[in-house]
Amino acid sequence: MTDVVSSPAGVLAKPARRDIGIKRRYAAERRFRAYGIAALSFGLLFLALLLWSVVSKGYTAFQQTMITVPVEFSEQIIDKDNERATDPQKLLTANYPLIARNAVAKALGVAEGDRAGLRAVNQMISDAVRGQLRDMVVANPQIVGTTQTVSLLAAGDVDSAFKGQIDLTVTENNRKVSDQQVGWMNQLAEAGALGKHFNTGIFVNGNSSRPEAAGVGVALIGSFYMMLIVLVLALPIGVAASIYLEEFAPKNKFTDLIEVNINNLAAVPSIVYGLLGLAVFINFMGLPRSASLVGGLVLTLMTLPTIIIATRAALKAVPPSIRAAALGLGASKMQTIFHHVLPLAMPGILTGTIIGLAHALGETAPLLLIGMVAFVANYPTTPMDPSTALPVQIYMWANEAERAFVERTSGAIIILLLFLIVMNVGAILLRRRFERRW
Amino acid sequence: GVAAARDQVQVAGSSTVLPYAKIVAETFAETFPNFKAPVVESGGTGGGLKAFCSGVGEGTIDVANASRPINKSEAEACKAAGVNDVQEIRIGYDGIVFAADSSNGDMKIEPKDLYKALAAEVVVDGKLVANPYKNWSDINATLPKGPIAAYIPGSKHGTREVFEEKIMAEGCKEAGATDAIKALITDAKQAAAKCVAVRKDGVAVDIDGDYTETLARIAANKTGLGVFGLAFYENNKDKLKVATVSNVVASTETISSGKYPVSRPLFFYVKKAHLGVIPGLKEYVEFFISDDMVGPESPLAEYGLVAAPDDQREQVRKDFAAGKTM
Amino acid sequence: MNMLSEAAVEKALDKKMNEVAYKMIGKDVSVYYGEKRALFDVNLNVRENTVTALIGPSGCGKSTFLRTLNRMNDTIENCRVTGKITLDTDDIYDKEIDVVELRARVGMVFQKPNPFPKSIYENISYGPRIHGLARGKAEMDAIVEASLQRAGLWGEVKDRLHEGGTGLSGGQQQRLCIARAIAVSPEVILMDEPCSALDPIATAKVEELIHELRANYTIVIVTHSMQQAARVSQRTAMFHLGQLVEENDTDKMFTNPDDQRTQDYIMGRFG
Amino acid sequence: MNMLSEAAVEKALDKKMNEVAYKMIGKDVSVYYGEKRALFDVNLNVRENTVTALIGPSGCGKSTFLRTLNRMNDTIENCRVTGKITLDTDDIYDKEIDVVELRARVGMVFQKPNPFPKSIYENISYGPRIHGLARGKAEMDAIVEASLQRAGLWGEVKDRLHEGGTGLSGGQQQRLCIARAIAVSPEVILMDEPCSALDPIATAKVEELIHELRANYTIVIVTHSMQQAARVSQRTAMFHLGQLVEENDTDKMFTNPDDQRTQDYIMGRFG
Amino acid sequence: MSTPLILLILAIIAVVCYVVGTRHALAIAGGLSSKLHSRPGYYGAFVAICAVLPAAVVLAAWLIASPFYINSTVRGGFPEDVKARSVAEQGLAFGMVSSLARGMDVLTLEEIDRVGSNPAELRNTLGTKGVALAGDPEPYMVASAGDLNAMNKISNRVMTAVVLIVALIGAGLSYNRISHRFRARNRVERVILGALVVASSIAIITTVGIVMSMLTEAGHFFGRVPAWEFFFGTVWDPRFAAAGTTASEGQFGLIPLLLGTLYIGLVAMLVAVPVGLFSAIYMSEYASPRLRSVAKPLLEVLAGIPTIVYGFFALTTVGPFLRDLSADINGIVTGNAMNFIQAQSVLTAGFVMGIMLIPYVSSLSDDIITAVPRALRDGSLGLGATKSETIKKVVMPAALPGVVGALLMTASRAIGETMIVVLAAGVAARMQLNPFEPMTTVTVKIVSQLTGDLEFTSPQTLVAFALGITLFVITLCLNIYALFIVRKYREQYE
Ligand SMILES: Nc1ncnc2c1ncn2[C@@H]1O[C@H](COP(=O)(O)OP(=O)(O)OP(=O)(O)O)[C@@H](O)[C@H]1O
Ligand SMILES: Nc1ncnc2c1ncn2[C@@H]1O[C@H](COP(=O)(O)OP(=O)(O)OP(=O)(O)O)[C@@H](O)[C@H]1O
Ligand SMILES: [Mg+2]
Ligand SMILES: [Mg+2]
Repeated sequence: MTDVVSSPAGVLAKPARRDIGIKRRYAAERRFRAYGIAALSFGLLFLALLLWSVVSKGYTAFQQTMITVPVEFSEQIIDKDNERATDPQKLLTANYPLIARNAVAKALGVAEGDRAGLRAVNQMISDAVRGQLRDMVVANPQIVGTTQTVSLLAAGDVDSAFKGQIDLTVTENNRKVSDQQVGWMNQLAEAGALGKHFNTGIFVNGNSSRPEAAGVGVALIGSFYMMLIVLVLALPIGVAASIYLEEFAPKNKFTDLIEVNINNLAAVPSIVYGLLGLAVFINFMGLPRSASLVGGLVLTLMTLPTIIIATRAALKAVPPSIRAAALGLGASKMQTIFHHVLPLAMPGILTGTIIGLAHALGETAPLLLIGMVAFVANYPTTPMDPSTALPVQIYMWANEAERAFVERTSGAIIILLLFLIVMNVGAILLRRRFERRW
Repeated sequence: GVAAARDQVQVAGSSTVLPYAKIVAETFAETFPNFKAPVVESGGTGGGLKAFCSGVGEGTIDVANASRPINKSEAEACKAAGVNDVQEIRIGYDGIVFAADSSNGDMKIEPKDLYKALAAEVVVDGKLVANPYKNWSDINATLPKGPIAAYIPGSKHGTREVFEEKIMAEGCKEAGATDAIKALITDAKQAAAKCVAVRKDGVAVDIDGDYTETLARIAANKTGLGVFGLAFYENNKDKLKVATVSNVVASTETISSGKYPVSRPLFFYVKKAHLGVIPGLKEYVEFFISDDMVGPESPLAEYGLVAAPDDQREQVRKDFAAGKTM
Repeated sequence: MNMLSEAAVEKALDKKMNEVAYKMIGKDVSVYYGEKRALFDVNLNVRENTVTALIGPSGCGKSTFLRTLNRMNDTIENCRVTGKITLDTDDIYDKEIDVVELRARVGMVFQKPNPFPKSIYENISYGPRIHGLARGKAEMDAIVEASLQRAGLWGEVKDRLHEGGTGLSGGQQQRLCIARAIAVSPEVILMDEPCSALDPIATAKVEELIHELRANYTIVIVTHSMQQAARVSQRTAMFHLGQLVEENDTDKMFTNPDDQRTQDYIMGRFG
Repeated sequence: MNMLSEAAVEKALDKKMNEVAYKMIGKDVSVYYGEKRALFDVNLNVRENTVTALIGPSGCGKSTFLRTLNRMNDTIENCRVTGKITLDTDDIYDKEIDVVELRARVGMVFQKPNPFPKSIYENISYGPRIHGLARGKAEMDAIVEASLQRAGLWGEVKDRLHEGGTGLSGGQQQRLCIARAIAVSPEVILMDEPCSALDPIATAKVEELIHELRANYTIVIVTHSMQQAARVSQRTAMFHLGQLVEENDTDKMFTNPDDQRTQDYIMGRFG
Repeated sequence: MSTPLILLILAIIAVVCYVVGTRHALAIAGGLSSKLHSRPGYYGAFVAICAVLPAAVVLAAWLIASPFYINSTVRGGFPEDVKARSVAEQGLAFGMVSSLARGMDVLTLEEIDRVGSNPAELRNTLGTKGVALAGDPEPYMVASAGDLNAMNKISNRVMTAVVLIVALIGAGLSYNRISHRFRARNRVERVILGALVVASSIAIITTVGIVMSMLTEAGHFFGRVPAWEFFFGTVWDPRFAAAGTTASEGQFGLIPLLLGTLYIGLVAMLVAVPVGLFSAIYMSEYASPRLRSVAKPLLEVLAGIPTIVYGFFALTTVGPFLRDLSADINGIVTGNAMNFIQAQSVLTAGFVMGIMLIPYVSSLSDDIITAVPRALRDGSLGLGATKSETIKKVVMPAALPGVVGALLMTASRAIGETMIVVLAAGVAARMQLNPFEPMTTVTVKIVSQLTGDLEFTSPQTLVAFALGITLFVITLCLNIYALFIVRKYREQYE
C-alpha cells in the first residue's frame, strides 16, 4: 500500500484550490444548451413556416362563394309533358342548369333573349347545380312548379375573383372572368345575394373537376380505411417481429441478415412497394384495383420496417434487470416480455407507430401503380371499393390548372394535417402515459 | 380469389388526358344517374397501357388514356396477354404553347430561336461547340430580357418528343445547322441526335412534374420560358404571356386548322371485350366522343382541348359504332 | 440470537437431514462466459431445509454458481454450463425440464434491487398472479400483506401500496424484492447478498425470516458478511477463483476449517 | 488493524480539529420529494479531516441527506431543499455557487454500483479528463493506476484496463466506482454504502483507504454496518424517520449514546 | 360453404374451445388453479389452438392446392388440338374457361340450357351479367367450364367437411390431454413463438417479393442494354422511345444518379442529424416535461406533412431565397450580382429534405436517450461533470446503438424520397460536385421512368426496375457495412 501512495508522487495529494476550467466548461455547457435550443427552434420554426405557408394560402378554401336567389322549379323545363309519375328518369335527366341560370339571370335583370348575356350568366354558376337541384327535386318532387330560395354554388372563377385571387387589373382577355361578370358579381354581393359561406363541400364531396364542388370526402374515407389497415396490421406484425428478433432469435449470421434486411427495406423507394402490391395483391391475389384494401396492405409493408426498427431500439433499451426480476419469479420468457418489457418499450413503439403512420398517411408514390392516384367521385362503402387518399387528392389538385384549386390544395393539406393530428393524439397521449424514467 | 362484379368503368393512363377524362367522367355520372362515375387513374401513358394490356376481365382496366398512339411492341404485348380487340379513339389535339411570366413584353419566337437557345451544341464557324448563348437578347430581342432559362418537359413526357420534333429538329433545319452537322458527322442517326440534344448546363430545365411546377418555376424566375399545354395556359392567362410561334398565335382555331405547328393528338383505347360487360362502358365511350363533350363548343374545348375537325369526329363515332378494332 | 435454541434446532434438523436426500446436487459444474471460465468443476450439494451460505472474495463465482441453480444464466448470452445439477431427482439441465416451473420452485433475490417500475402492490402480486396462487382479490391482498410483513416492509409501505416501487429507498427496494420472491412460496430460495443494502434492523428481520423459512424451505445465500454467514447458515461453502475450496458445517468452517485458504480468508478479517 | 496506532492518529487529528472550522455545516436542512417530506430540519456539521458516519434504519433519509451535500438531489425532478448548507464558507445552495465545481470538490460514490458502459480505464480517466487534471497520457495513466490501487482493484484489472467496466462482478464494479471518485481528488468524499456489495477483504481495503484519505480529505459515509461505522468513523450521526436523532463522537455513540433511540437501534443488533 | 363462412365457424369453435378448456382444467384441479401446471386460461387457449390451427392450415393448403389440381385436370381434358398449341395460348384458353365457369354460376339453369350451345349468345348473356369474356367461347370450353364448376363444387364440399372434422378432432384430442401436469403454457407459448417467427418472416417475404417483382423486368432490361453500360455509364440520357419516331438509343449511365442520391442524402443528413440530435438531447435532458410533451409531437408533424408540400416549399420559397441570397453575396463580394446558387440545387433539396427528416432523428433518439438509466447520469454528475459533459461522454455513448439505428432509418428515408428532389433539385441527371447545381437521384428516375408516357416495353421504362434492384443492393451493402461498424464500436461498451 505504502508504495502506492508514494509512487505516482503527489498526483492524489490534495491540491490547493484547483483550476478545473470552470469558466470554459460552463461556456461549453451554455453553448451545448444553446445548440439544443437552436436545433429545437430551427425545427419548430420551419414547422411554423410550413404551416404558415399552407394555412395562409389555404384557409380561404373553407369558404365558398354562393349565390342565393329564388329559383323557380319550372314544370315547363323539368317535366314538360308531366311524365314523372310514370318515368322516374324524367326527374333525373331534366335540364336543371337552365333553371339555375334563369333564376340568376332574373336576379340580374338579364333579358331572356340576350344570348351572350345568358351565356355569361351561365358561366357564373357552377355546373354542380345540376346535382344540387336534382337532389332537391328527387327528395321532394312536390317542389316542381314552386319557387324556392336556393343557395347556388358560384363557379370556381367567380369564387376566385370574389376572394381576390384573380388579378382583375390585367386585360379582360387574359382572365377567366369578364368585366361584365365582375360587375354582376359585385351587384349581387351588394344586394346580399352573393356571399361567402362555410364550405362544407370540401369535407364531404368527392373529387370533382370543378373546384367549387370538389371535396376530399372520398379521400378522407380512403385514408381512414388505409390507416386503419396499416394500424391493425403493421403495429402487431411489427411488434411481433421485433420481439422475435430482439428477444428470441439466436444471435447469428442469419438474424444479422434479417436485421440488415429490415433496415434495408426502410430504404426501398416507396414506389417499389407499389410494384410489389401490383404484382402480389392485384395480379396474383386478384384484389380489385384502386381499392383502399390494397393501398392499406402496400402501406403496411412500407411502414413495417419503421415500426420494427423503432420497436427493436425500444426493446433494447429496457434494462436487463427487469427481465431478470421477472424470470427469477418464475415468469416464462413470454410472460416477462408481455408483462414487463413491452410496457416499458411502449413509448418507443408508439413513436415508431406515429412516425410510420405519418409517413404512410402522406405517401403518394406507392399508390400510383395500384390505381389509387385516381379521380374517384363516388364514396367507397367498403375497403374493396375504389377510393383515393388525402395525399393523392393533394397531389392531383396541385396539378390542376384552375386557379381555385390552388387554395383548395392548401385547404386539403390543412385537412390532412388535422387528420394526422387526430390520428396521433391517441398515440401521443398513450405514449405519455407509458413514459417513465427509472 | 375472384373479385365481385365491378360496377364502374376503370380508366388509366396519360396525365395529359386526365383532366378531360375527369370532366367526361363527372358529367357522365350526372347525365346517367344510374351509372357510377368512372374511376380515372393518372400515371402516364406507359403505365396506363401496361395495366390495360395485362389481360381481360374485371380485374383489369377498361380504358387506357394515351397522349400518343399505342406502340407496335406494346400492341404485341397486349395480344400476348389476350387483349385482342382494342378500339382506338382519337379525342382531339393538345396544343403546346410557349409562355413566360406576364411581366414580359410580347414575344415572337421561331423554332430556330429556341434551337439556338437550347441546343447542347451549335455550329459556330463550321464547328460543333458547346452552346455559347447566355442571354435571350443574344438570340431574339422580343424574348425576355435576361439570361436564358427554359422549362421544358422532361424526357418522361410525350410532350418532350413533340417539342424535339417540332421545335428542335425544325429549328435545327431552319438555322441551317442540319446540313452543317451532317457535314461533320457521317452517322445519320447521330447527326439527327445532335440536332435535338438539349443543353445540360442548367439553362434548359427538365420538368418531370406537371405544368403547375413549370408555372411555379416561371414565377420564381421571370426570364424563364416555359412549355405548357394550351388548356393549362388558358386557365392561367393572367399570369402568363404566351409567345407566337412562327407568327401564329396558339388557339383552338389555329391548332385545329393546323396553322399552329406544335400540337399532338390525344387518344384513348377501349377493350372491346369489356363493352356491354362492364356497366356503363359503352355509354361512357359514346358520351365521350359525342359532340356534347369533344365538339368545338363543348366543356372539353372550353377547358382547352383542341377539337378535331368535324369529319374526323364523325369518323371516330362511326368506327366505334362499327366496332372497328386495331 | 439465542445460541442454545439454535443449537437445538440444528440438531433436530441434522437428524432429519440424515434421513432425507439432498435438495439440490451439483456435480462437476463448470460455467463459461464465452471463452472465459468462471467456475471449475464445482461439486456442491445443497441440503434440504438448510441454509447454505456461499462465501468468498468478490468475483470468485458465487453469484455465478447461484444462478446455475435456477438456470438464470440461461439469460446470459454466451454463458455455458457443463456438469449436472439436480433438484430433488430432476436434472434441471435436462431437456424435459420446464425452466419456468424450475424458477417457480427455485426463487431468486438479486444483488442489485430490481423492482418493476410498477406499484408496490403489483410488484408483489405479479408472481402469485402468473402462478395462479390467489383465487380472488381478498386472497391476493392477504398474500401481498403477508409477504410484505415477512420482509419487514409492511409498516413502511402499507399506506402507499399503489405508489411506484422504484420510489422506495435502496433498502426498501431490496426488501420489496425479497417480499416479491417470498410471495410465490418457492421450495428453494436463492439470495444473492440480499442484505447488502439493508440496515441492521432490516437485516435482522430478514435473517429472522430466513430462520423461519428454513423450516419449510431450502435456502442458498451469498453473503460477504462472515458474521451473517455464521448467524444464518448451517452449511457454508467457500469459493475462490472459481473453485469450491471447501464446503462444511458452518460451525466447523468458522472455527476449524479444513482448507488453508478458508482459514486465511476468514482470519484475514476476523476479529 | 492496529488499535494502538489508530488511537494515536485519532488524538492527533482531534487536536487539529479543535483548531479548524467545520468543513460543511448543515442548518435546518429539510428535503421534500414533491409533497412528501423526507428530512426534518436537520442540523449537522461535518468536521474537516474526519470521517462522519451516517447510520439509521433503511428509509430514514441517510442517502437523502448525503445527496444534499453535493446537490445531487438537483437531478431528482420534484425534490426541494430548504435550510442552508455551507462548504467552507460558501453557501452551496446559493445562486452564485457552481454545482459542477461543488461536485468536483464534493465527490460521491453511490449505493448501487454504476460504472459507465465504457472501458475500465475510461471509467477512471473520465473525471480527471473533464476536469483537466492530467496533462498527458502518462499522467493520466498514473492517476488511473493510483486510483485503482487505492481502491484495491489494480491487481484484478490491470490486464484488462481496456475491457468494459460493466463486465466486472458486483463488488469489482463498486470498487471501480470508488476508484473513479477518488481519481478527481475531491475535498469531501460522500460514500453511500460503498461497501455493501464488497466482500470482507475488499471492504478492509476500502476501509484502509478511508483511513488514509482522512488525513487530507473530509469523508461522509452512509453505512448499515455498525461495525463499519465504529471502525472507520470518528463522528457518527444517527437518523430516524427523517430526523437527526443524535450526532456524537463515534466512541461515545457506540458506548454511551445520549438518545434512547440510538441506544435501541444499536443495541437491537449488537452482539 | 364459402371461405369466410368457414372462417367464422372456426372462430366460433375457437371461442367455445377456449371456454370449455378453461372450465375443464379448473374442474380437474378442483377449482384450485395453483395445482395446475399452467393457468387455466392456457389450457383453454391450448384447446382452441389445437382445434383451429390445423384446420386453418388444412384450409389454406386446400385453397392453394386444389386450384392447381383442378386446373391441370381441366386442362388435361382439353381437346388434343388445343393442347398442341403454345403454352401462352393454352393459358388464354383456360382463362376463358374460368371466366365462363364463373359466368355459368351466375346464370340460371334454363339460361344455360338456352345459350349453352351458342357461344356468341352465351357471351352476350354473360356480358349483361357483368362477366367479361375476351372472345367467343369455343364449344369445348363450355364443357370444360361445366367440369370446372362441378369439380370446384365437390372440392368445396370435401374441404368444408375435412376442415371441420380436423377442427373437431383437434379439439377432442387436446381436450383429453388436459391434466395437472400437462404443460399447456409451454405449448401455447410455442404457438405464440411460431406466430412471432411468422411475423418476422414477413420482412423476408417482402424482400423476396420486391426482388422477384423487379428481377425479371430488370433481366429484360439487361437483355437490351449491356450491364457495363448501365453500371459504369457516366451519362444518363434515356431519350424517349414513344411511338417509334426518333429511334435514337438512349444512354443509361447509373453513376450520375448514384452520385446525386448520395450527395443529396448527405446534405439532408447534414441538416437532419445535428438538428435532430440536438433537439432530442434538449428535449430529453434539458427541457421541462411540459415543453417536451408539446415539442415532440409538434416536430413529429414534420414527418407527416406530405412531401409535395415540402417540394413546393423548396420550389417557391427556399430555392429562390438561396438563389437571390447568393446573387446578393456575389454582388457584395465581387460586384457581379450573378447568383452562384441555382434555384434548384442539391443544397435546396438536401436542406428541405433535412427538415422533413428532423423528427426521424429527434423522436427516436429522444426515446432512446430517455431510456439510458439514471444511475449512469448520476455517476457522471457526481464526479462533477457538467450536464453537457455527461451527455456527450456518458449518455450518448450508452445510447449509441439505438441512435445509429435511428440514423440508418433516417438515411434510408432520405434515399427513398422523390417529390422533394423533383421539385427542389430537378430531374436533370448531371455528374458534378457543386452543391449549388441541380442533380437528381435514383429514386426520382425510378418513379419518372415508370409513370411517364414512355413505351412500357422499352428499355426506357424497364430501366426503372434495374435502378430499383441496383439501389436495393447498394443500400443493402451500406446497411451491412453500418451493422459491421456498429458492432465493432459497440463491443467497447459491453
Ligand atoms: N455476464 C458476464 N460476462 C462475462 N463475465 C462475467 C459475467 N458475469 C460475471 N463474469 C465474471 O465471472 C467471474 C465470477 O463472477 P460472479 O459475478 O459470479 O462473482 P461473485 O463471486 O458473485 O462476485 P461479487 O461478490 O462481487 O458479486 C468474475 O470474474 C466476473 O468478472
Ligand atoms: N426519488 C424519490 N422520490 C420520492 N421519495 C423518495 C425518493 N427517494 C427517496 N424517497 C423517500 O425518502 C425517504 C428517505 O429515503 P433515503 O433514500 O434517503 O433512505 P435511506 O436512509 O438512504 O435508506 P436506505 O438505507 O434503504 O438506502 C424514504 O422514505 C424514501 O421512500
Ligand atoms: Mg455476486
Ligand atoms: Mg440509501
